[in-house]
Amino acid sequence: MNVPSEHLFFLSAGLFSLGVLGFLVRRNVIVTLMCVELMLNAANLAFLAASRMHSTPEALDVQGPVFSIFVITVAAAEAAVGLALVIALYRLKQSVESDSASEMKG
Amino acid sequence: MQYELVLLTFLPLLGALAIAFTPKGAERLQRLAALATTLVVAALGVRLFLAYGDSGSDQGRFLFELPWFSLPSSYGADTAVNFKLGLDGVSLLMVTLTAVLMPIVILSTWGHVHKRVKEFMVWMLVMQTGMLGTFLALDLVLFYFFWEISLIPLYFLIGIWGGERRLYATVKFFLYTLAGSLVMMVAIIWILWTRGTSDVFELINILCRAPLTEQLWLFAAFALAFGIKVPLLPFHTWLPDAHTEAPTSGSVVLAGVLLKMGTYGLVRFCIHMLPGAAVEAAPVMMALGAIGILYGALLAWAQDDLKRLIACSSVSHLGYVVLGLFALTPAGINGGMLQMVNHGISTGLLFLLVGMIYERRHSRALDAFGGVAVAMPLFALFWVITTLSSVGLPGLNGFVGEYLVLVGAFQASPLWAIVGLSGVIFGAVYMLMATRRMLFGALDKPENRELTDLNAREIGLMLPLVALVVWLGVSPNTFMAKTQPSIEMVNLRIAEARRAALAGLDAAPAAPASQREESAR
Amino acid sequence: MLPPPSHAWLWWIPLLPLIGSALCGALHLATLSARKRDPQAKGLAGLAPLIACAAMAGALALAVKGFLDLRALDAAARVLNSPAWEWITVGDPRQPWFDVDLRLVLDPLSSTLGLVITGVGLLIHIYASGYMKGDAGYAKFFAYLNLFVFAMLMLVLSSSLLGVFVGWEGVGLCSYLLIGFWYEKGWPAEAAQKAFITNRVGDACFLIGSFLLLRLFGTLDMHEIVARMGSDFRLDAIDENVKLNIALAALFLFGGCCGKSAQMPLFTWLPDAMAGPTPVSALIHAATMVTSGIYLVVRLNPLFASSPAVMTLISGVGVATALIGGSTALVQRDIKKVLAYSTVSQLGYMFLGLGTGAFGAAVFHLVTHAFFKALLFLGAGSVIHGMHEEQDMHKMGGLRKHMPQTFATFLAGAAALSGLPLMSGFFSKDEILAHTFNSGGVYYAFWIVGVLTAAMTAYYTWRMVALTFFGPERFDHHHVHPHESPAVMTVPLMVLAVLSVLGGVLGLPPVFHAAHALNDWLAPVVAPGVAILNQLHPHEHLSHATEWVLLGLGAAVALAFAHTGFRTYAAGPEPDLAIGRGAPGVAAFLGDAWSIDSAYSRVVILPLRVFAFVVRFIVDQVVIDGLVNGAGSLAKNLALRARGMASGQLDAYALWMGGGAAVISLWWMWS
Amino acid sequence: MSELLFYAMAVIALLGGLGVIFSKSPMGSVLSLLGSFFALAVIYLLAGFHFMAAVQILVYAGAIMVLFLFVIMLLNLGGMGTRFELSAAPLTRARSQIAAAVAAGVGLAGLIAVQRASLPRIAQGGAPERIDDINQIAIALFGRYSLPFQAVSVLLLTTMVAVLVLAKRRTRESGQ
Repeated sequence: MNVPSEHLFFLSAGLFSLGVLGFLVRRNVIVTLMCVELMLNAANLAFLAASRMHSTPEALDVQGPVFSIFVITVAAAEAAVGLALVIALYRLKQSVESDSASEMKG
Repeated sequence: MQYELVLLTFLPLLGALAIAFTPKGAERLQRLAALATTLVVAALGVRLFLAYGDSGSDQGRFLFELPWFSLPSSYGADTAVNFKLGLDGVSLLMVTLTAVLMPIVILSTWGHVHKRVKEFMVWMLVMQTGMLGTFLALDLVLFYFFWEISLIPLYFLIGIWGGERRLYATVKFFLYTLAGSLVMMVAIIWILWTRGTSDVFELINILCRAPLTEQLWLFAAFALAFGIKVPLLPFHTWLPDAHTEAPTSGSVVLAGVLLKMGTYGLVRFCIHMLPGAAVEAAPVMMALGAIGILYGALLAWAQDDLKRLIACSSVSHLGYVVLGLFALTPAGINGGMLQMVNHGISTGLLFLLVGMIYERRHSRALDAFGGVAVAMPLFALFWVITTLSSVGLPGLNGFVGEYLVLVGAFQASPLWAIVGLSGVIFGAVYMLMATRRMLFGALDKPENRELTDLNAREIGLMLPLVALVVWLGVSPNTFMAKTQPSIEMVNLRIAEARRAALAGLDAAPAAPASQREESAR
Repeated sequence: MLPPPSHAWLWWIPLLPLIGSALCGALHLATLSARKRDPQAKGLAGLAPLIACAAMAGALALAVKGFLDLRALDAAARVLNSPAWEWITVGDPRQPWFDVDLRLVLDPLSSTLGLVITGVGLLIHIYASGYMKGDAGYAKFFAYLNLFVFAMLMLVLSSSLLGVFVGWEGVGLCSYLLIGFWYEKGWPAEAAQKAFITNRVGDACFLIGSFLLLRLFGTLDMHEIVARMGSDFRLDAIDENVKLNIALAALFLFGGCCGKSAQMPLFTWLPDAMAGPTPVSALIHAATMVTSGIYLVVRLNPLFASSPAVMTLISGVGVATALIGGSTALVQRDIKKVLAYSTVSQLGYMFLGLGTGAFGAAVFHLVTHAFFKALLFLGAGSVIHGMHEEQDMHKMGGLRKHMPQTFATFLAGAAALSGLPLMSGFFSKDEILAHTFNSGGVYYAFWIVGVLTAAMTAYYTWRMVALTFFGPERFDHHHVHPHESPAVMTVPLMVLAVLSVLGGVLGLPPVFHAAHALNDWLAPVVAPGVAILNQLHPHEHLSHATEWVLLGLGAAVALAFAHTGFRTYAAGPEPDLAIGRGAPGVAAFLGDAWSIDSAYSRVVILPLRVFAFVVRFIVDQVVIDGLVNGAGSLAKNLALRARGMASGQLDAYALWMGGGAAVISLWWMWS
Repeated sequence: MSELLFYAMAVIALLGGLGVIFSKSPMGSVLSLLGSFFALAVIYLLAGFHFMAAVQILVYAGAIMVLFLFVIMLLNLGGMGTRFELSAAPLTRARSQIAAAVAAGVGLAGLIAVQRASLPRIAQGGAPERIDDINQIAIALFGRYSLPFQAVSVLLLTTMVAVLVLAKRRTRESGQ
């Protein structure tokens, strides 16, 4: 498919801003985590789009996928810890509202 | 002996360490150890004072130099900072006063320091090292190092053993002085960065050729730090609080020596090192000094707390010193230098006396007294002698300093001399007012009736100071002769700077090689 | 400058009283604990008067020796110098920037005053040993008296202006200590403080004067200054600026003299100084300290002579002070207050004489005044001593029977003071009035006021005599038993009485064709000033006829007013009460020295005190301290507001992070 | 034809994103996110990243989303009918408007960046069909990027430990 790379990047930017929007607006911690996943995916897309852009049939650019693998791993780790926190939070506060836990005031 | 200066400076520190290891309860041992250390330091100080200047002893013993570390500089090679201690005319009087005053201060703590004696003595001795170091350091970085060292102990002395509002007073004092010294640090860094040397005497030869604007900026920075310490007029509000809340011995050291670090700095760094700027800024500084005299006197007159009154009188007396120094005439500078010592002694005595009456009467309000002279004739005698010395009665030490300052100031600018002269009148007003309300009048209040007179210890610790008061008043030449050669150097610098200013030259002509101050004469 | 032969013994004149003072002081401190237990215990302190009188006698002997040595020298070279002592040297000793060498110089003027100080001083010391007998601070008193004489001698003998200033402030200090001697009574301490501070104002002017002289002549040595202004000094040769500086220096030095010699602006401290013991009033506030102003003007006569404006000012101030002093003395009830205001008035006369250029006449009046005023004060002291501390003349009367010797000597003093013919006062006062008359111009007005004041002087003197020694005995008899004072007090009175009566012989007017001993004696000292005065306006001598007329007028005025004064009050103080009822306003106005003192406290002291409190509370606490603490609290408030950001809301943090990221990325885009 | 597929999948991905934000219940969000992931997988395939598409499906959709499902189920708040914890209208509150502005700002930044980055035109011959060659990826992963590889493995290890510590029910002090 010879879709120009800009479109891929536009898509990535769009997904990323959606992720940011969701992250800022939603008060449910799980959804926030999901938005983070979304943002990370947008980053992955950008990596691969760049890799696609720089690859030529003889010199395949492999850095894109490698980095996106790392991103995926980090995302997994992040999701795991995030959810563990959510569980601990739920057990403590019986709610997953981010507002409920505001004792750490300055 | 090469290491005399190092011994003088760090002996108190050793004493402090020794006391730190004594068991907590052994108060008597701690007091005696502190007294012993300070007495040894005093003896060393006096020996140095006597040996200084007379051609007999070899003059090498007044300079000690050791490479320390180096800092980056834009000046080719790195700036070599060396551990340089030196005694010269400018710092001689103050070093001796610090050394001699400390045993008296320690002796006075018998009366009023009863809790946590160990820490008190440790802090006192650390402070003495800081003070001696500040006067002896002939290297900018080392000077700054000791300048800060001497600040911290007093913070604790006032903070722990002070009066009711001690925390407010000590924090205010510490932050105020620190703010000033930070500005000075910037100036020091600039000098190190651009001039590549931190040795004071080399800088004296280099900086006098610096362009006037640069000199003025450096002067402003140094003058701010020292102005706060002196205290110069607008920056004085920390002094009455610090003095009122400090314990007696703290007050004596604060008034006796710490304030003089400011004026010493003014002479060494603002006048001797930056003569161009000094000549330029002299009218402003003289104005601040003269108005400070009047302002301090009026302030003192309106006080009703005895100790606060004496603190305000310090503002007035140090106004004299600044007025004298920035008259930039030989008489003025000599007068200023002498007045630094005189103020140290007379105000030190005043604080000791206030401490003694506070130990007995536990009150500093002037109205609480009346007719004390009837109950305590000896106290009255010492008080009147000290009042006369601080008011500047001819024949006692205050007068010689004051007269020289006023003569010097009159040569420079008659207006500020006459404003300063009003200090002579108001000085008498508030001191005599305090004396009358405290000593004279009927012994009507019952508490005053059974006030016990001074005991042998108290008289003993004041006698050397009273002897100094009379000796300085009757024959000041013995002291002025010793500081003479160094002050002559300062006069030459100023004369040069004046010629440069008149000739409209930006930088003063290259310092004539003949009198490069290689040695610390 | 001629190489002065040095006489080391001159130093002993001031040092003897100093040593005496130190010894008495030591005695007082030694017996301090003894007296703590039993106030009346005499012990060693009893020795004090002996030591003090011995020191005074020694000083007197040396002064007489000096006087005789001077007489031996021929008139022009009558100077004895002592070896100099470097006190302060700034700069290397070879060519100092500024140096002060204290040197004592005995010349006719200083030897005359030296004799007066030590002579009258010795008599007063003897008198005081009796007067202060029962006092607790017996030795302390003599220590202060001797210290005072030391300071006075330093003032009179030293050649450098700074040496004079040491004496100047020293006498100020001793008058402070002695006025406030009975400090437990409270008000003497206030009087002492007032005296010291008023003197200090004068001393500040003195200092400014000395700075001006230092700038003009480069030296503080009076003899050098006088020498430089002496021989070849052409007044019109010097330029305007120097003349202005000389006038300013003279003015400020005169300001110093006003402070010390209680002249018009700064005289309010003298009447209050009566709070001190009477011998103090006699020695300090009559004979010696108050004359230091005159000494200074006579010593620097060329300086003052070369500025006519200042001379006229001196006369004006002198005559004004004389008038105020005289008029106030008329209505005083306290015997010492009468004498105090009389002193102020007589000092005014001396300055009047100085203003006219009659330096010799002023010194002559100074000497005679020292005799009779000391006599009157000591007489009054003996009366008070006899009347057990009663000083109000309305409660005395008819004491001549109880105190014959005091009465007789008091009469002699009163006669001299009121200027009855042939008395010492008559000659000295009239000489001044003659010179004033002779100077013409505005001095005529001064002459008229002078004569008026002479009349008042005669009136209040004899009013005092009448109220004290004549008329009904107005004290209640069982408490007060007036008795004659012991010999140790009456003998000095007699000596002074003789001096007061015969004092006139020192300066007989030219009409009597006898040499005016004092003028000739002081001629070399005063020559430079007179020479300059002649340059200004050569004045001719009075013709014999006018002299006789003036002498007659003076005698007539004195006799007439003395008689009326005595006659009205011989029967008792009723006329005082009548005036009090009739014109209460005038009586009050006069009684309080034209209410100058209360004016001072209202116009000068009160505003300054208010200003001081304004400085303390407004300027210092609110403005400067406010700024300092303000900076502190500003930092604190900022920190508090910043803390609000950490609200614990997760999404708030997220928002800030997001916002930051957005801003940075956008900024990165655009940069 | 494949371009058309690409744009369709792009739209689906964006809709999925929107679904995550505005769905009433977390379950809705999870499902829309899954949809978005599948769309992205297809895009990867079209772009020539076969391996990455597989990984995307396996790891992301398969593992992480399943984890989310577990948690939602575990805390039984995923039901369609659960309380509508999302406030009435997410975009009414002032804060949300700022958030929207921020998101828009970030997005805009991205677009402008791409716009100005003057990307090399892929006009000539288009991208190669297959880009992520497994061998090359492996060589890179264990050669040049061995350090990050190890680092990531450590990260995973710590994550497991953290999760165990956090999520384990504290029997002893669970009472307070």
